[in-house]
Amino acid sequence: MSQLFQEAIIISILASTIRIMTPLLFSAMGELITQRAGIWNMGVEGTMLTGAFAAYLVATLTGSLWLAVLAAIVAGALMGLVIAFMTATLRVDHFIAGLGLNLLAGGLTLYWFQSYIQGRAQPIFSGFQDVDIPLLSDIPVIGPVLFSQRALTYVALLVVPVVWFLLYRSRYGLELRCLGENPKALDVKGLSVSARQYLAVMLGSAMTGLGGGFLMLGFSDRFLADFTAGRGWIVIVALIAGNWRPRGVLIAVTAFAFLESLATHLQVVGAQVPHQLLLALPYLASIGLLMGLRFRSGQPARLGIPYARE
Amino acid sequence: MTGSPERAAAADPDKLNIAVILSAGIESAWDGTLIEALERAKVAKPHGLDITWKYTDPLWGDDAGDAMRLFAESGEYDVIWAHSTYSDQVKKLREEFPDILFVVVGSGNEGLGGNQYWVYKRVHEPAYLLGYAAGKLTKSNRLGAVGTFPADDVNDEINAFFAGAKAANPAVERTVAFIESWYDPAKAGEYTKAQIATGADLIFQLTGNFKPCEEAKILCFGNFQDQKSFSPSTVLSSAVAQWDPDVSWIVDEWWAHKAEGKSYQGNTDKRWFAMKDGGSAVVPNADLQANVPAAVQTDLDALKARIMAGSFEVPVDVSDPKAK
Amino acid sequence: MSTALRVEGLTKRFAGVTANDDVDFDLRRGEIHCLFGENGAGKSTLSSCIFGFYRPDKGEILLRDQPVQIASPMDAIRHGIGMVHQHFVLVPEFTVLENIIVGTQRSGWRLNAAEARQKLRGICDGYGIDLDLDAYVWELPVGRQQWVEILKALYLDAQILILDEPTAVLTPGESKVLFDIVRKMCARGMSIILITHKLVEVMQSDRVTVLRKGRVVATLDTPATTPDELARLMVGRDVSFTVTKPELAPGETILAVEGLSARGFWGDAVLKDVSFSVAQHEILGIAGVAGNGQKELFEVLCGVRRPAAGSIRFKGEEVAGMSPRAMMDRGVGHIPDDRFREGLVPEFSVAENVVLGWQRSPKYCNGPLMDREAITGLAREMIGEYQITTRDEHVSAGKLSGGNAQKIIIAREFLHASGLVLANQPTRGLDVGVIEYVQTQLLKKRAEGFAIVLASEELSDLFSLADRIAVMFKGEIMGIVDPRKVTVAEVGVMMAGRRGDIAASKERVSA
Amino acid sequence: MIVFERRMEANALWTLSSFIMAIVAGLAASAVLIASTGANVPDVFGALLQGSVGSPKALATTLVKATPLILTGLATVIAFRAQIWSIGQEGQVFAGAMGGYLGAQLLAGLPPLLFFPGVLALGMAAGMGLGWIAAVLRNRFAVNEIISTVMLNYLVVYLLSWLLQGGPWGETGGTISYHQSPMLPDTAFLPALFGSSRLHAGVLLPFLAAAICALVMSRTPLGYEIRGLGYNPEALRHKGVDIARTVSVIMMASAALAALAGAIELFGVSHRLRADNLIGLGYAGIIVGMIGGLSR
Ligand SMILES: Nc1ncnc2c1ncn2[C@@H]1O[C@H](COP(=O)(O)OP(=O)(O)OP(=O)(O)O)[C@@H](O)[C@H]1O
Ligand SMILES: Nc1ncnc2c1ncn2[C@@H]1O[C@H](COP(=O)(O)OP(=O)(O)OP(=O)(O)O)[C@@H](O)[C@H]1O
Ligand SMILES: [Mg+2]
Ligand SMILES: [Mg+2]
Repeated sequence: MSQLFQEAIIISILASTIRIMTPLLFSAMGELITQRAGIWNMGVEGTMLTGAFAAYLVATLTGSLWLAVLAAIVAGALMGLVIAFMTATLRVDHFIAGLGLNLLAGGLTLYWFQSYIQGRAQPIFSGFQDVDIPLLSDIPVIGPVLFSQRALTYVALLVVPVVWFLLYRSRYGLELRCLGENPKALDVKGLSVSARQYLAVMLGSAMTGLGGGFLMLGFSDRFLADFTAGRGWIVIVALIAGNWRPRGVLIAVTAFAFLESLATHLQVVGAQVPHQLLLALPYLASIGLLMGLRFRSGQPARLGIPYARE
Repeated sequence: MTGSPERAAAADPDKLNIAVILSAGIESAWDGTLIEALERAKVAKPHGLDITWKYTDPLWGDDAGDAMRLFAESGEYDVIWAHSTYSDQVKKLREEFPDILFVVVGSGNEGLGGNQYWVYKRVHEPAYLLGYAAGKLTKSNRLGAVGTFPADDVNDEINAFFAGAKAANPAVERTVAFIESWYDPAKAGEYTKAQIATGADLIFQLTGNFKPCEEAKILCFGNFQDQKSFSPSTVLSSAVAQWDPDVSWIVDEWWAHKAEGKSYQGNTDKRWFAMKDGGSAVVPNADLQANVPAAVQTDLDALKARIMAGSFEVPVDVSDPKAK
Repeated sequence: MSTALRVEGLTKRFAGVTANDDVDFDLRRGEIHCLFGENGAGKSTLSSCIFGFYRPDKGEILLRDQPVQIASPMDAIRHGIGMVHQHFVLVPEFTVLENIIVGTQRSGWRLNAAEARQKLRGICDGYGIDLDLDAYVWELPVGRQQWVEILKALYLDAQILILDEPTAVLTPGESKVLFDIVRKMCARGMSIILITHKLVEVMQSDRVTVLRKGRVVATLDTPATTPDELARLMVGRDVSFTVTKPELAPGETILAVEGLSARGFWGDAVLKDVSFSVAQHEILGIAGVAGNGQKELFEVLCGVRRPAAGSIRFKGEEVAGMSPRAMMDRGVGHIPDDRFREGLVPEFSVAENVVLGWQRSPKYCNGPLMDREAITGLAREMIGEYQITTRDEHVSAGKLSGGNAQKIIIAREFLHASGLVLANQPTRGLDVGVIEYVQTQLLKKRAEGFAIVLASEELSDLFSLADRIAVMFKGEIMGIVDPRKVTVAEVGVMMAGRRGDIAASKERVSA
Repeated sequence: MIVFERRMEANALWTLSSFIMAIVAGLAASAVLIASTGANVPDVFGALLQGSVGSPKALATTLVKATPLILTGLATVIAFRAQIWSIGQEGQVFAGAMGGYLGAQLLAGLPPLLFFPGVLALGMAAGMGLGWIAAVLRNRFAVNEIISTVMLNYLVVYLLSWLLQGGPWGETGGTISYHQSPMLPDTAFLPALFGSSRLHAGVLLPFLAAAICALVMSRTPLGYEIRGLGYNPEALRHKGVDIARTVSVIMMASAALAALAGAIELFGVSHRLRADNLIGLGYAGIIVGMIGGLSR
């Protein structure tokens, strides 16, 4: 156990935290945009999975990782289009739309995957490598943790301020937040609510899909059924725990990733407890943390409520 | 309704049709290696048989039982090879279809006997050899192993790997992790990286993610199938499962029943084929041979020869592997 | 004067209801034109059609005698029509400025508030509107939120402004300011359509159009008509504006409140050392500008909010801190001010709402099941007794007009209460016919021996109904006065924070 | 496609038609799926129909498979009607099977008429325990129920994994695999119906449960409060309903239904405790429940 406090291990714990959190961060920021626009999209898992599959497909077919990134983004946006059509146009209950999408995505990706490999050996690809940022990566501790990561990791960290700026400092962000708080306020100014919801959900889902794609391209070399393994749910949890604020969501995702990284290292250094307990640790600790927190809810007032002129 | 006795009385059969119930999917090592063995059997034509098969998507529990029933009722299949823990489902079917030979595979099954045969796979002997090599090659004296879920036929490998390492180098320390998920390469990667961070410089990778080893530029070992192609620069060697003796055993049993009229006598206890019988093998990566000093290779060859000759028996230890 | 807008033969139907039936209407440039009519007469619908929020089924809209297509609010805004909706369309989480500029910026992707701020400064200064543009809307009292709505319309350069019941949530003082501003607008050439149920306000307009059941009954020059005539046109019968209150000697004390305080969400004191008492046959009026602790007082009295200190004695028993259930069981009836949020479940049927809170009472249950026959029977009885206009008892309460919804609450509370009724703004937003009815009912209960606490922003209501009036300011009681001995102006002064005659209350508490 | 507008009044025809539309939508989606890989759509659907209701045996299979989904669907309806967004059905199914398994050990040897009600009740109790935790987290600590139930789902899955491996319930001896408990004794198999090999008595319970739920929701004061809570909790609070208590009751009742699904799977189908036949029943139930129940 005392091993845990050696420098190499501390660096490893922190670096692992960053690796675990960054794909989640893309997806969480995407879902933040979606939900701030009033659409309670429960289909994060399915969107991430589809993004991951699209990335795998394109990476193995073309060998180009950046094309694969694009594929994940496009796949995510298409999933967003489905969600937007169901929620903004058909006004299906948001939960049904999202959960249905999860089922659909689980089935579709597996089906396509099997049709793609057709019994032959599964093609694999060689994913993103770490990019050392000159000078910065040489700083002790911080260097290897923060400045020796995948290229997309840096992008993910930049996405937080960008989303913050988009939401709070841009013209479009004000309208987007208005969708979540009171879409009628836009409607009475003669602006189309559903067009803006389509845009927001597609943009958000594109980022969510990118999260899945990054998970694939950054940390794997192949697709497997149920590849995202429940991360979509963690994203939704982080959004609620982060109180629908970019910074809050960042903190929630970081805290979760840190706990997960800690649990990983505890198992590896040989803590004498059942490994299931260590695996459960991030979830237990998250509940414990949330029990102690209280704040004015930042949930958008009209989140999850299909909009229609009365 | 099917498998009527008249069929058996006819001339020697020339066709064997097998229904395969998969548990993880063709792309997994566990299922993929079986299909490869069947391909080889098809070419070898034991008893002059024309061997054909059809496999399912991954199925579990009741769904697998339903599929088996459909296969059995169709009357087109002579052998139903259920490639994992399916004896609960076979139990409900085997008396109704006494002519069909049912196969269940691996841990968690019940030895029912009769027309259920229980194929078991142990790859601990190759794992021991890999461990022995690792013990010799390690500089940090620390080795890692990352698995999905612990199980009887997983633990035996991990324990044998470390037993081999210990035999080669008593100073070796071990670190073990289970990720409790079948499908999570990213998570597997984090565990591997964590092991590397604690000083492990050779990894026995049972979860198939070699990326961390590539990044850390260390060597690792593949499991269950030749995994060199996944990472030519890091997979030094793989412990490989070979189902060929199992397939020919089952084909022989079926032949004995079908052509010679013997009754099925399925095993009630695990039966596995040792390395010397072709049940498993070590497949080294020739491109990385330079990493293995000649002296070590000589030792390994000698050890392997003793195992193959039966003069050295690798102990089967299925206890929970823990870091030490 | 030229015509700013004309509506010809406008008909608008909702599933089964003709909300506007062949309506003709014209608005002159620079006038204040009132729409007057019962709840559900079609005033809001007509406004929404003009604003392009609803598409009329038939009819034509002409601007400056040119026919125009108004297919969406966008078109309306382009033609210089602005509307302040009956229910505010604001984002509480936004600042005033954000609420006004959202969706109006046409270029650039960065939010550019400086220009907007300058333009709004100009508007505010011009009309004498005093509003902090950076305050969050949720921080503002309802009265001030109204200004935000008006600024939204002015910011978009409205020439025709529709105000749908803007004064329902304003105090008399605020209403007066609003009228001053509206007159200034007219003077600058704007035209105003004003919807209100308050006759005093109608009388300040230039012309008035009376609607009944979707049809135009009459359009009159306001100076040439009288409130009585308008009321008669609207309801179709004579309405008496002054209810007669018989003199009754107070009986024994029902409710005695002593030193009561309560805290708000942020720990601030919302009630400070409140003391009063009410006896049988007595109506205690609570006067005060909205947001001065009336709501909190009622919440504490009915058990929804915990008091921080003080005593509440109901029929001699200490009940401070008891649950709403306990208060209801003891016979306290409560008519909350937000009827659709606190008083009713809008999706429930009229019948279900009549037993809301009493669903477990053996009277309405048959073993473990609710007794449907008993409940529908009761509901039919109530519909008859309280003249609730509804197709039947299965209609959901949310589909009823505000007045009829209010009647359900009154029926339910009067039925189950024994001894005390707490009524907070029971006539807000109702048409004069319904107001008359509610007042009559309160007086009937008073005669039966109930004690009643009645809060209203309409001082005239309190003066005609209450036996004593307690004036609240910032959570405190400024004084308790006898309406026969003070003037409306004196009470108005107390509402602004000057202490008055507390002697009357002291007397009662000790009694 | 299905458009769910809020319905003020119950409408049997609408409910029925929404069911049909849901099925049609599901089939349409599958058709796209199948067509996307070039298979023959009509053939596949013919086989599907044949396989689901084409014979008594197939019908029995369909019933057995529908059983847990109906129960988790009901669990969803109850909670979601009250606007409680519990997605803990998945973990509660596991808890039900675990509670039932514990019960089978505690109550071994009792006559069937006591044994089966006893073990099913224990399974439901285990689920209720989970529901209660989520309710306390919501009422006392203001933890959003989506968070708590997602987290509890993970915890329960890991707990089962430990119980079966390292913990006390793992199978020991020659067939050791860690992913399952030993087989239950024959006496703990739910009795078969009509001499069928797989149609077990448990398939009757969802229908009973659905009838009880329908009665509770439409006719009892509790059902009235559940619906009211979904529409307007503030009015209920003003009118004397203890919201926290009602939330607890709803979450526990919902959890009990989901847990019953797990217990029935254990005693009726798998006859031993293992995770893979339970996975997904909860999430699928949410969709079943939403499609079936929210089209008021
Ligand atoms: N969205 C709608 N759907 C169906 N019917 C409606 C709708 N809006 C209004 N109605 C119907 O139209 C009629 C007129 O309603 P409207 O809102 O115009 O009344 P109003 O005069 O503004 O009443 P109030 O004084 O209560 O505001 C009502 O009787 C109502 O039945
Ligand atoms: N969705 C709807 N369906 C049917 N009628 C409606 C609907 N929405 C509103 N109405 C009707 O429109 C009328 C006015 O609605 P509105 O919301 O303007 O009234 P309110 O403000 O609640 O009532 P009041 O002004 O009397 O306090 C009511 O008579 C109501 O019955
Ligand atoms: Mg109106
Ligand atoms: Mg109104």
